[in-house]
Amino acid sequence: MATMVQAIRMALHVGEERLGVTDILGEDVGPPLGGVFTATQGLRTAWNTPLDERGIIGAAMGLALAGQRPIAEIQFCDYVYNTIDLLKLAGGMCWSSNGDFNCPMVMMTPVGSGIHGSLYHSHSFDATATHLPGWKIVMPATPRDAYGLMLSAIVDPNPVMFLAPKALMRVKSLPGEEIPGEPGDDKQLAKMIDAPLGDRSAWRPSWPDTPDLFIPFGEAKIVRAGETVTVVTYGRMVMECAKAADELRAEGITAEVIDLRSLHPVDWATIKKSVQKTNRVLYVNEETEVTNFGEHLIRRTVDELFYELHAPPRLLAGAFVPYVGLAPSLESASVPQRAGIVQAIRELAKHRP
Amino acid sequence: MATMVQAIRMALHVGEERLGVTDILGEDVGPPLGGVFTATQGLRTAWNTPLDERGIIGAAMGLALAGQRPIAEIQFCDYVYNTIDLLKLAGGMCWSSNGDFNCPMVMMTPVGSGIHGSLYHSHSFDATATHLPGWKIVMPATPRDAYGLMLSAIVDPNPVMFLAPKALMRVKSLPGEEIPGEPGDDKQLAKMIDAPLGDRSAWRPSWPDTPDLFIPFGEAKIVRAGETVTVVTYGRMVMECAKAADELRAEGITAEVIDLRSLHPVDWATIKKSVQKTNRVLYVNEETEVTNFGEHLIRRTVDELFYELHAPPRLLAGAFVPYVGLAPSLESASVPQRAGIVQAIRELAKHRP
Amino acid sequence: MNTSPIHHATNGVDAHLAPDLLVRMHELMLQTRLLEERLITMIRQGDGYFWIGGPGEEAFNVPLGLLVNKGEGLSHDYLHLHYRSSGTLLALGAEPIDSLRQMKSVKTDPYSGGRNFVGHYSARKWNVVPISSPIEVQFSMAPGTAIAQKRAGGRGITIVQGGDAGTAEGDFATCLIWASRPGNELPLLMIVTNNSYGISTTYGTQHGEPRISDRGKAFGIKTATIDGNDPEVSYRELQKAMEYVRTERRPFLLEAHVSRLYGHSSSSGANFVEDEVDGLARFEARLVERRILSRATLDDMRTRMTAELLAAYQKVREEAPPDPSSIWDHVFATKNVNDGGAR
Amino acid sequence: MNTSPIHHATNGVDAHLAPDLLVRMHELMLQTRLLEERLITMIRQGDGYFWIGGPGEEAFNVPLGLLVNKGEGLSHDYLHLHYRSSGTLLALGAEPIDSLRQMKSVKTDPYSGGRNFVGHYSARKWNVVPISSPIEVQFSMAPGTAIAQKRAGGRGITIVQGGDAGTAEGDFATCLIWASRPGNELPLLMIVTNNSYGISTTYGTQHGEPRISDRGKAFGIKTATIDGNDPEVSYRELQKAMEYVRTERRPFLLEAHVSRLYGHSSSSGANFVEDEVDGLARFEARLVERRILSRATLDDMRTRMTAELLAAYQKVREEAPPDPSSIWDHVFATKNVNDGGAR
Ligand SMILES: Cc1ncc(C[n+]2csc(CCOP(=O)(O)OP(=O)(O)O)c2C)c(N)n1
Ligand SMILES: Cc1ncc(C[n+]2csc(CCOP(=O)(O)OP(=O)(O)O)c2C)c(N)n1
Ligand SMILES: [Mg+2]
Ligand SMILES: [Mg+2]
Repeated sequence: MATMVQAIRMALHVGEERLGVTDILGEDVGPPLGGVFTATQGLRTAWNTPLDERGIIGAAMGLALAGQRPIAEIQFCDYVYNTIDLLKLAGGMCWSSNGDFNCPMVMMTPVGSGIHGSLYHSHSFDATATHLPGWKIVMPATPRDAYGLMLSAIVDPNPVMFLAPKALMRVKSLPGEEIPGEPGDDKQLAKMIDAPLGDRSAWRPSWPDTPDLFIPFGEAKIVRAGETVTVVTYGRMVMECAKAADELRAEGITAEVIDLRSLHPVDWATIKKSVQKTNRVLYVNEETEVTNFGEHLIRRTVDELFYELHAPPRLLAGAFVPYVGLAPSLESASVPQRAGIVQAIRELAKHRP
Repeated sequence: MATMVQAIRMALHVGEERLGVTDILGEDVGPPLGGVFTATQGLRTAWNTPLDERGIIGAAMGLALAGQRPIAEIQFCDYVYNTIDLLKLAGGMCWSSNGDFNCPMVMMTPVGSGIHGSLYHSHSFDATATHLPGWKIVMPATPRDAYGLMLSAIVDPNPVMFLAPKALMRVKSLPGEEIPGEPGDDKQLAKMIDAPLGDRSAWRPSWPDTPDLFIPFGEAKIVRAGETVTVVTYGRMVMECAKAADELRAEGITAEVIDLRSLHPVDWATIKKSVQKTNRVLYVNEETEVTNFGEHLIRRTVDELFYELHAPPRLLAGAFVPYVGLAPSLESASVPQRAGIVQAIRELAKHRP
Repeated sequence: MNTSPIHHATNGVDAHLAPDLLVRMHELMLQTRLLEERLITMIRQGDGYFWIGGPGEEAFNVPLGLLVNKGEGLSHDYLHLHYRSSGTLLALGAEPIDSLRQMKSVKTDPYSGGRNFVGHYSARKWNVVPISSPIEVQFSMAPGTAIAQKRAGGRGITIVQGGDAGTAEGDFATCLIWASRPGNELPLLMIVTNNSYGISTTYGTQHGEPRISDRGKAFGIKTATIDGNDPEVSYRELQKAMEYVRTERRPFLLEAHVSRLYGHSSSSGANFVEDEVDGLARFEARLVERRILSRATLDDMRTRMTAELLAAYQKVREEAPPDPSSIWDHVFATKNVNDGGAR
Repeated sequence: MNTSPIHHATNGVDAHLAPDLLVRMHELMLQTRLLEERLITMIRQGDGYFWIGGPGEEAFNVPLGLLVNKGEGLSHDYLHLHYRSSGTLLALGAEPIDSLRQMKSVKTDPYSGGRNFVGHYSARKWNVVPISSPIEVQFSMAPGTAIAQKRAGGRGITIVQGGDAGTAEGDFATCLIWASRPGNELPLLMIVTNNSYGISTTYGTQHGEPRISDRGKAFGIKTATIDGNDPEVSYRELQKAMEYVRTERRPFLLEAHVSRLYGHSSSSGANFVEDEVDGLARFEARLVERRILSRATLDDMRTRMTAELLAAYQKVREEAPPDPSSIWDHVFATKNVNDGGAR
């Protein structure tokens, strides 16, 4: 089964072979390294840039305006914050020119905590990102979704942010969630598409024949069906919420866990339907909790579903402190943990209006 | 009566004379111009920088670390978005060094729409700003508050953002809201502290003797007392909400309008008390509405006051489009207007659970 | 480089440009000036909210526009301009009335649909990418179009232009770095129109570099600093620089000294500044002296163009503002329009 | 400048540094190397999550630390460093055990309380401002401390240091611009330790400038490019550059070629790289040849320091992690600590 990082790599390969991708650019994305997470190994159009995030985003915008199909990587989302003005320009290009130009580029970047990343490899970006009009924003939680969302990102005529939960990069597909065409045997896949250690100058990947699989934006996925509480999440927290739901089943609490997969556009219909059934909703994400996208979803919830709620809608998110600290005691105190999610679902389930 | 821009100027003067301000730096803040809004005319420590926002914020951080008291101006908040990484560093300086250093600087910048500013002189910054831990954030709606909040910002040992609603720069104090010590006669004040047109090289301001007036952070102000609906707002929208409340009085609807004045820390106690009385709350601001600070306040509202609400809490904010357009027809369709506020309050007031 | 035939052909200091080219340049310079003056009148009369533009830069921007290989797609030149580029746009063939439309924020404004300030052009048919207000960001984007052109081969180049104060932004350095990557040098003409001011702040108080163009040298980028108030110098030097970039597929950094004849913008009053060189007046005197145009002809031209602009203004005044609901248009594109050009 | 007595005194190519200084430099270089090797061992044994550091830069960073006018406040030097600065810190007097503490993320880590990666120092008592991971931001902050020092007068200077790849960020250009404002030139020593790599990307593939130091020239900034693998060269050139900055109160840009002896970080394996110059080994051979130290003494030193580091490690292994609730500490300061130094 492919890992998420392999899935991204295969999608990028399909992108450059069949969907017109012209440039995969970023720091260390080209040979010899092929990306700090190996996401861009063996790709024909991947090239290394100077260490300059503004240059990377700017060049991608220019490429997009010139009819190319660039994919710009920011090595860690922690380093994207000097480019917000450019991201705003990209998101506003079509609007500001009244449709004269559009800006079809993909910005991909690893996000979130969970790899002992300390202050500058643990940031989430979804709060800042969702506040940028004109961008579509996706965040896969499985290899297959990563594959299919990346293909959709590539062909979209708009700027698309592909936020990859870094803690899930090495997580494998579950049975039934394979990428069509991937070899059944992990070792075989690794042999085909993972660059060898040491000298790679003569190495060439041999790509499995994976077909197009466009996962549309704005279609959430129900990861666990349930009746008691709705849990809406994305990225790394999907697995945590699913496991929390599994734990609670023994107590007779069934949580319906929704993986949004895309934040803009968001699949409000699926959330709404679920909340209308459960009457209780918990939003979970890793971002610091003040002015957080989960708070936007709470607003929509009270706007449209106020009288159907049997408990106040809740957000479980990152502590509002400047960074995630390195010591595990600090990281687990900053970022939602399984036990906290279980507890929050249980409280919602037990809540009596 | 002083205008807001005069009030800021007087506060900066007090800052440099009595409170240790060493540097007021930014584009065009020094002679001859003294700021694009005249906020820094005649100030001893104001100096012009290169056209480089990253340099301005960076230099201010360095000055703060070196024991100075800098006030950095970003000419328009629309141009602050290439410095978010530096703002994050400033906000995290004390935390990351575990208290070894702090970063006492003021970042002041004009925000909001209302001056026909088109795409790049109409931005709000409060959503992005309130998502930055470690910063205190204030936004005055009157000259007196601008004066008192600026003084508090100057003496705070933390980075403080002073967001000045640009549409209010020329609005004057209301009677009873004077800055202590300001001359009663507008013309006299202008003669004393406004630079003359034309050659100013020989001009020196003559400062009125205004005493210290520290308006503490985290203390909201009730601008209109009322019983029917709570309206929580800040900046330019305070006046709009107050006038909306006045309009509605004839219909027997009394809106309690709260001017937050500071967003971090926020005066939750005052909001809570009011909502517990009115059971209905409207949040109003100019920022684009997705992942908006008002949504954070709605989250707190449903967290703590869910069962005291007689109507869903509402947010009225800017349309989620990339920019505010120049044509008045576009601007008024993008930013909350008086009529919309009146309507929203009325709906909340009439809402029957 | 210096021995290439092209350089010889244009290098001779005495070689005057052909009279019809001079006449054409003058006509466009005058049209640009009168357009800007009409816009200033409009703002004074309340027919707009803000003016910014290029009076004082015509002697450089008009030659630039004339020399551009205009069109859509990679084989034509891409232009990343800023808010003083009216001369370039008129030389490309833009209609003056469309600038009045943008000033008046009417629905028919072809550059932004009434959304943006005047002078903020976007013209895909000529590869003019949307001009935006934030200073210097165009220097971070320009390498992108140039990379595409380097790959495509041919003679299409990327031209990026900004002011002197803006070179303090990191984006200017980004452009130098990205334009000169070994083996990936870009066909990119970087232009700084140096008017010695950023709003109220003089160049000399903030910049220790006597010539901005010298910043290219450490990178092995060819450079020149020229008198941009002289259209003949501008034309020849631009031609040389462009030819180098087109054929060598390497970057060039050109600094042109220009005037700022009506101050920074309407915010600073938009009054005529007496002590700056007026490149148009100087050029007209020269044309009269060389008997290429007569004073009478010049007067006629001015009268005719002024009348045309007045008529255009009267037309625009009747045009409708954009619909409020149009704020929702073009938040997202429904198809990719950028690759529609003939490549 | 070249005629100042200080420059003469240190300019002679044959003037060896005093033997006790050489011994002191060597001791600190060796200590730095052994510390980094201990940290690498720790990460291999699971006593930490990430290693990054300065093995290969000792020959430059130790002299730098020794030459700093250390202390708190404006009359001392401010240091804006990056994550390869262990040699500088040990030369300032930092305790090796404290680096082990930061590696182990224990509560007693004096630099960040178990929050940050190893090598991310903060030491107010020596004006070492917090080192952060984002590349090059220190170059935007450094002008701030230098402005304060320019105003204060005296001999205190600001020193900012970063890698070669990082000079592509706009912050590097910001520093050049801000350091050279006419009449406001800053007492700022800009250092680029050029190891020819940014992670996996070689300098030559991304940078058209043969010497990074040349970027200072357009700004009238004095520059030098030196062999940073030679501690004697480093010491002398740093001394010259610093003396210039201290007395002239103007900037200097110094590029030092250094090695990256264990690769980029633990992410790239942290294995010893055979084909880079080892400045420590070369220096030891020279000291033996000049009979300043014997092989036996060197072996003894190494054995002793290794034992000390092992003991320190065993101590740190027993120390407690930070309390979970400590995440709430120092989000806000309650008083200004920065102006507490004697000024
Ligand atoms: C990033 C940014 N900062 C500040 C401004 C405000 N501003 C508009 S024009 C200008 C001066 C620009 O000077 P220069 O680059 O020399 O161009 P000029 O206007 O002189 O042609 C400034 C500071 C802006 N538009 N963008
Ligand atoms: C702004 C930013 N972008 C990317 C990174 C990831 N990163 C860490 S070190 C590094 C390479 C730095 O190279 P250089 O500046 O030459 O310093 P060196 O590590 O070689 O000493 C990169 C890209 C980062 N830390 N910060
Ligand atoms: Mg200028
Ligand atoms: Mg390096």
